Amino acid sequence: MPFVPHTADDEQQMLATIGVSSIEALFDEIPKALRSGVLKQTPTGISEMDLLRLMGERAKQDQVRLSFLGAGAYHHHIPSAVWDLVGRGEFMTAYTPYQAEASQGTLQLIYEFQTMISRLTAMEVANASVYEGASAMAEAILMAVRANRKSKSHRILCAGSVHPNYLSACRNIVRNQNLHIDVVDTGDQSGTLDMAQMAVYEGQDYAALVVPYPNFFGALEDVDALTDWAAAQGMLVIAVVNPVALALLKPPGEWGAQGADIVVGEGQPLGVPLSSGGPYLGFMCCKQALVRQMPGRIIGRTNDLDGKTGFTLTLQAREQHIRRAKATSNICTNQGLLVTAATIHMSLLGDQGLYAVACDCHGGMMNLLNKALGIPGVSRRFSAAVFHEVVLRLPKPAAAVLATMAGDGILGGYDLGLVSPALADCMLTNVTETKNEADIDAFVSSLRRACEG
Amino acid sequence: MPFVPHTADDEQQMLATIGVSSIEALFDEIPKALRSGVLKQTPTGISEMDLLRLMGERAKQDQVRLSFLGAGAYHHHIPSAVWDLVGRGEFMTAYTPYQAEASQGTLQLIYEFQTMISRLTAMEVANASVYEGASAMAEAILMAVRANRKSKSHRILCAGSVHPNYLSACRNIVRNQNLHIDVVDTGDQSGTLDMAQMAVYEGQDYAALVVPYPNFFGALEDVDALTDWAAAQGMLVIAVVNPVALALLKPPGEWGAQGADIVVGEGQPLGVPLSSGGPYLGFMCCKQALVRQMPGRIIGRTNDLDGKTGFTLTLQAREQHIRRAKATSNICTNQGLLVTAATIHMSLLGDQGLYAVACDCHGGMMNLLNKALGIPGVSRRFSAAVFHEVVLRLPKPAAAVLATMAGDGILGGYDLGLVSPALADCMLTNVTETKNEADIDAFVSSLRRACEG
Amino acid sequence: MLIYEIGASGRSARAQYPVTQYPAAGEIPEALRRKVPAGLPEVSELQVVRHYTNLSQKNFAIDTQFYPLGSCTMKYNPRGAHKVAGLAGFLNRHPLAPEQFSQGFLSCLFELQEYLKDVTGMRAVSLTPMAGAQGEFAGVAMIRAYHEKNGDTQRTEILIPTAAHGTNPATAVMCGYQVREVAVGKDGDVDIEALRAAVGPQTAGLMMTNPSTCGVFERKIQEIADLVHEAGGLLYYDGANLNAILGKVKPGDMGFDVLHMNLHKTFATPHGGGGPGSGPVGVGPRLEPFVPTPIVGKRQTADGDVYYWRDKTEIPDSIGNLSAFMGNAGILIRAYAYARLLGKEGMNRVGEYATLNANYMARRLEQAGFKLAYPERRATHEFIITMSREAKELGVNAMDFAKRLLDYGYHAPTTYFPLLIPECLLIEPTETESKEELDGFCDALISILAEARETPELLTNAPVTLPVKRLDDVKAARDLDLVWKQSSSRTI
Amino acid sequence: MLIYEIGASGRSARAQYPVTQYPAAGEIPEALRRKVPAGLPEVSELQVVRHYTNLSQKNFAIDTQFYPLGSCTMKYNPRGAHKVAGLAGFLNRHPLAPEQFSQGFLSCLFELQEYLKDVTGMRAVSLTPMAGAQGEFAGVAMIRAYHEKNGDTQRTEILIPTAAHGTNPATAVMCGYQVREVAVGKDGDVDIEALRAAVGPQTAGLMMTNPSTCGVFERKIQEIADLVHEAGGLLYYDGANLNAILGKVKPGDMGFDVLHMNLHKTFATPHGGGGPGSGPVGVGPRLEPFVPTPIVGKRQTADGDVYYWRDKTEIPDSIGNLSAFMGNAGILIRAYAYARLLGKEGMNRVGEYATLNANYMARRLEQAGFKLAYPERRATHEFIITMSREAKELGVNAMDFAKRLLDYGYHAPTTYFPLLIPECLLIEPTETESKEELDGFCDALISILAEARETPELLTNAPVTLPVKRLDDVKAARDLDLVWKQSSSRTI
Ligand SMILES: Cc1ncc(COP(=O)(O)O)c(C=O)c1O
Ligand SMILES: Cc1ncc(COP(=O)(O)O)c(C=O)c1O
Repeated sequence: MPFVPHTADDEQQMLATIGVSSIEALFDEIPKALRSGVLKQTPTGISEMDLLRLMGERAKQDQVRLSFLGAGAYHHHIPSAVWDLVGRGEFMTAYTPYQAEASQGTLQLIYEFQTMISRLTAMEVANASVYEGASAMAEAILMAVRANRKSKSHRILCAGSVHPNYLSACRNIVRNQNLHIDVVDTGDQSGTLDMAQMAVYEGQDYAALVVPYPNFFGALEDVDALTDWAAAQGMLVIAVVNPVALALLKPPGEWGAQGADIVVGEGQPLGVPLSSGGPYLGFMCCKQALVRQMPGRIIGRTNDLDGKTGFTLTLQAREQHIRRAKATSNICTNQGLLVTAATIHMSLLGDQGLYAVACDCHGGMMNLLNKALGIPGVSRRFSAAVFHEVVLRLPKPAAAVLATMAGDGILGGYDLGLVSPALADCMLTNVTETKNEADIDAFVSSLRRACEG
Repeated sequence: MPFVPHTADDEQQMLATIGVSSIEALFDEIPKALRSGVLKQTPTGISEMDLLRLMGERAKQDQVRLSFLGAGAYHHHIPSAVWDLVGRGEFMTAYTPYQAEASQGTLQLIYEFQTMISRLTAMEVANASVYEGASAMAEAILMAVRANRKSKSHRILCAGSVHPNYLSACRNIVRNQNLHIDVVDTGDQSGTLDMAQMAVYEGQDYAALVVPYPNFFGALEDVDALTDWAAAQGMLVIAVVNPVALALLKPPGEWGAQGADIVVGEGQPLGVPLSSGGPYLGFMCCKQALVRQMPGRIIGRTNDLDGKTGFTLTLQAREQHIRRAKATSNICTNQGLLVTAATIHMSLLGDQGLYAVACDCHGGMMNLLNKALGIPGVSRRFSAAVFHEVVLRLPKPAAAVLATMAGDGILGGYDLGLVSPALADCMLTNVTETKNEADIDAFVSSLRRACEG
Repeated sequence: MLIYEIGASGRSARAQYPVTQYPAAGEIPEALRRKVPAGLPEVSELQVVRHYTNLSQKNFAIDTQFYPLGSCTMKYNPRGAHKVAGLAGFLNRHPLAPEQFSQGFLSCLFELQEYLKDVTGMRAVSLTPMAGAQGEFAGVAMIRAYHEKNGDTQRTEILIPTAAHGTNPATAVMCGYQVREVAVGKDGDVDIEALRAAVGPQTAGLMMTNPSTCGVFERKIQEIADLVHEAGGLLYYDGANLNAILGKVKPGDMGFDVLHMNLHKTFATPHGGGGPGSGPVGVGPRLEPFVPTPIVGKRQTADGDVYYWRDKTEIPDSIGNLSAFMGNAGILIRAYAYARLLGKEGMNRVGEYATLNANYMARRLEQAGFKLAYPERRATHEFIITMSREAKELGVNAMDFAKRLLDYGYHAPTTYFPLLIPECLLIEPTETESKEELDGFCDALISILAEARETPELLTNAPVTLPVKRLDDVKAARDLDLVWKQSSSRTI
Repeated sequence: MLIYEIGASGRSARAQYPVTQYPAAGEIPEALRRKVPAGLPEVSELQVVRHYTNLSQKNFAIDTQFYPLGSCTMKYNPRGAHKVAGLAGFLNRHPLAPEQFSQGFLSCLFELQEYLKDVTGMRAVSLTPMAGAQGEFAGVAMIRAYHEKNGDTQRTEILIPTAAHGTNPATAVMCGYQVREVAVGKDGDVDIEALRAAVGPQTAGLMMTNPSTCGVFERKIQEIADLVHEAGGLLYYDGANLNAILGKVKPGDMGFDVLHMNLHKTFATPHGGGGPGSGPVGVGPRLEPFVPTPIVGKRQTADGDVYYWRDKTEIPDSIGNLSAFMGNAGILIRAYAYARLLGKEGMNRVGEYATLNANYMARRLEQAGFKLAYPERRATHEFIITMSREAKELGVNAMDFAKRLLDYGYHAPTTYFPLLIPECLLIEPTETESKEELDGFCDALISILAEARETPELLTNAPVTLPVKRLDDVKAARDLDLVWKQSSSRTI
């Protein structure tokens, strides 16, 4: 019996102690009419050996030679030590650290994570993660509405250059609480927000402005101006950032005069494999003054009875298990193990490492861009500076180009036609430090053939 | 500096403490003439990311679709838990458990291993491993010569059906101590020793008889008769066994009237991947009376100062670090981590599991054999019963057949022409529980084409 | 010591990052560049490995200890399932990879959807929610979408029994509902009269779980379902506790319209020190049009079955996506692997042996003088004991018992939940623990009860064998210390 | 508790073995079948995982503690090297796989041979020996084969300095030689006069290591080499301690004819609780014809380089194979990976920082009142302190210091080796430890020295913080208990 350790003897003794004659008898409170028979769609069990074989074959089907797909999920080198450590039973099979004394490993690690991610974003405090980037943005919006005491508005202003999946997820999540998200169009030339355009929104009552960085098109918004503008309007600023980019880019805490108020993002680039989209981790930082409005677990450092340093869950009165209907969010299980990975990953890379990675991403992207621009009909769609992702305009529909490249085993990027018909001849292409010169050349020659053919 | 944690500050402070101005100065006792310049054949260092990529490409070159190669190394299912646990830093990066109090994990585990392997072989005691199967046999021979106090002979009698690599390794190892190994021919019909033939060796002075089980041809010797015969001749019996087979086969401790005296073998089938031939583990068991002649580490159970149970290295006076020139062997580093794997593997399989595996190996081999015998020109070379490996006689040279099968991505077996020209039309083919009906059919159809083509 | 405290300025794990091949500047405008390094730890690779290996040893975990944590289902997480999720083809698959490079992954998900339908008796399953609470959100959002679609806008309330998990009311509020609590009777069942009084035209739905967090099976479930349905409300099933009934009863058969499952509980994916989870939702016919996207469909083609993503274009009334991609794929792979390892026979056994274990412990503890919260009831996969007598008479409370258990090498049960039972311990052994382990735990509790009578300070001072003693939670909340403050001084 | 003691008859980890598809009997004759089950543990998968996870935590290891174990080179074992050795293509490669399925593996080995030649200054390298001791065996066997080939059969002795590792004399005997010990002088160098007296026509060779296990560099190495060579003997270099001189001196340049290296030390492959190791041998021109097989060769072909095994057919005078296959392949892959990660610059740094660390600690300890065995000498990668004064005056010996260090969370240095220094601790920090770690260790030793003066029972009772206190070795050897005796009663 896989994973059931009971011997026939055990079972008999246990039934005797309970005073019933069969396990079946233990279900006698369930109305007979409800009892179900055996499962019908579920196959018979297999051994681990057969499972490994089966899954090995399936996994092999999905292998790709070379991928330049980014669009919110990025392939980075992950030091081998990261998952060797994350996979230790003591991290992987522990529960939420409610029993603090028996969970100091996880608790200290999260405290370290909170420190690292706060520093990376230049914010004062951080939580212990939410699900992933898009829902983190939704939580930030809900939080901003609670937190902005000046404006009691239920409206949010959001850059149209945010990831479209983030925008729809946020709408789906906040809609039920009667929150509305208005979108500022992206400049068709620049690929970023136009400060001039923002004037339209002046004097309107918004709880917050959402600024992606880099934005969905890989481009860098004018974050200082936007932050100062929003502050002048009494809006909070929510930054949605790529944490790897922050090694190279000005962190949200330093935007404009006062910095962003809430910073969220997808932590996947920090040591988490692509893995079809999850599990990833959403991170969330804010100014100290807003901490009680932040959802999710938070770890604090404190002392034990002997005065020794220790770590524990704190500010639990924000959470659903204490505050129930009045909680800041319903989130309970979060992304603890991915936080473990991100923390170890950041430790291994350190300042120098993450900076080198960010430089290589950016440099590699520029290299690819320059080479791609040599192909007749290929141009750069937007003018704004980008980090490690760029929109290429193609001489054909992107869908056709990508299909041809896929024939070479290369995923060339993301078909922007899926986002907007106006961008049907554009693809969003990403380069990280994992791509060397040969890879970039392979991309370029495959793209050339696809554009010509 | 990969793996060197020194900052410039650290280095300066340390040099100041030592009272030298540079690291170079620390080498001032080395004669100048001997100092070497930079390395010439060694390339510049690379990052882990580049290493993973490089090695990923190399490893991919060596992937095979389906292999029926055995001949001393066998592909079995290894539960995922085995190497997840073995890879824990506390096992993998510990040193030899000389400091017993700080090594109870490893020490208890080896005690458990000694228990398991003794039970599997039905012997009284076991050591903590030697390098691998062939050198284990050499150690057994040296041990037998020391241990056989009746015969002071330096001669050993060995079944010719032993693995040829084992025989040559043993000769290479024992030759320098003036030991000689005489070989009894394998019966050309049976593929095993012929009791009638043994009469030739009666009355000759041999320290021990070596009996492989199953033998190199996969076949089962008449171990009871051989053991009794050897005992009558005053020879010790050294069994060289496959531990997985012992779940199904009579264990050496029960051979004949008195059982084998020394049992060795290759532990690889117990949870160790093929890995190009190593690291594996040689195991070694013997009768209690011979324990002081056994080489290698041995763990004993004892008490601590408080009377609590604990484990420690014992009988160290046999070993080189104490006895130096008078030690039972020069072995020092052994195969500790593989012992860890084998112990966990045996725990997970248990009696029922190892028995099921052995049955499936044997049954799968019989299945393959029956199907292969349907191919014109293919026959069974030897008549003796086999365990999970069989010698097929082919209508062509085995080398040619195997080359054709390799074209299908199938390693069909081992070319016995490499061992003896008389067997050039024979191959040794192995089946384990990892091969299902479809695999066996793929083998048979590839073999059929190869034989016909 | 924090990882920061073992670092030194300029130290790094040099093998882990590229020798930058490109000039740093690139095209990033000066004004947008970072000026001061972030201040990540500066440590060697060995220091990292050693630090986190040692930290990990300060945790209790399923792999090291028995963990009878009620409402959490801490059972064995098969290493084989972990291994298959780590296969390169799965690990490196991009969430937006085209169909042709996704058939392996999608086929697993499609089959998992089928199994979950089978197990729950529901019509459709969406795997996308990332934990139980997000599953709840999806479920209640579907209830809302259903009523809105029907123009039924006066339904503003969700009914929730008092025993419910905190995520239930929190979710209802996130979906824009008011929460009305419904009392639970002395026998652990919902108070039908109270429900009758609460239900009405304003009722959007009822969220409940069965077995409830009281560790008993709600016997009047059909009556409850009829009551709510007759009033035009829908029934939400909190399936975090599916372990109790796997193979025994299907929520769909009990009349539930929608449920979520915690795969990180019932389907044995590891809890990871707080996550990740996976909270698929299953729906009956009423809510099928509203399932969150994406879900996996199967298309027959000339070349055989092709699996593909179904999104809003196919399911126009869907409540839509709740995350950037498709959810916690890696956890779903683990759950799929677990389902294959167990198969239908194995799943039937889960409920059986989880229930056997719980009833055995309940009886042993009762015989030893512990007070069961519902002594007249069968335990399900978990049960409650209450320490209110000990709290009153001996001055030791449930938390003291819990902390003292840590000293005995057992993780504590869930304490003070459900809220309606004073001084309670909610104990859930799961089916993967052996009788020896259960007996060891019962023996420990029995011995602690003796200590409580003779030397109560052993309890009130506990734990004493762990890396820290009891922590000052008040100080933690008052003198908030959430990040390490020492600053870095280098420049880029 | 032993794994056996948590088992129960009939229990098993059912997911781990096949449902037998075949009838058990097959063609195995009745007389050759096993009658009674072996008596392996009967446990669940969770029990196994929990048992061995907990057991592992009872170990000290590089990943958890500083391990300044002299003559053992316990340095960081890069996880990346471990990972590449675990790639499926390497892990599943059969040792007898044909060349066409072996180019990836063989190319790594070929390059590793080249690097090791470069590092040692030798002419050829064979990777096959499976640990240092087997490397020694191969080396001395080659010396013997060389003399035999020359008909030089009167050479019956191997000279070995008294400081040598125990494997050296044991190896000489396994190769049929008598051992003659050579004294080591007060300064740690070999006593040249003693050597002169010992060397002669009966001398087959001299085995030594430089730096020696006294932690000093043998300054008169050229003189020694000349002396032995002039007498017709060969020089064997025990390269277990290569860490001290990587990138600084090559044994080939010092005049050695043959050496072995411990890749599990210098090349950072993990020690695994006692093994596996890998002990490649390098040879100069005299011994090249005798190298143990197989070694990897490279053949130029029209399609590029092809790597292949060179065996006795190509190297007829080889001492032959020493194992069934080719040695500890997986360890060689790790060593290759390590070499690639470090590269030539990194290798140069190994000797430098290993030496810096040792000299720093030696000086700190000396300043704190510890007695160095060779205070006038530079330390190499390791150094010796002697506690003979403390043993005499305070009644605490080197072992007491060692055990007390365990309580401080540091692994003990090597004790009582080399044998010629009384009450010694041989301390080897390696280059991968940080100054903080070294300082912590020195502080601990200094504080223990204070304890030794004030409360010596803290030392003599140590350790007190580990799973067991000092163990009764005498009882272990007297009441031999090597296997668990309780028997199984089931039948197959
Ligand atoms: C009964 C019940 N409902 C809901 C949840 C919430 O699930 P999650 O933590 O995955 O969000 C839990 C988890 O603790 C639970 O026990
Ligand atoms: C100096 C010296 N020589 C030889 C050896 C033997 O090496 P191995 O243990 O790998 O057989 C050692 C290992 O401890 C050593 O330190």
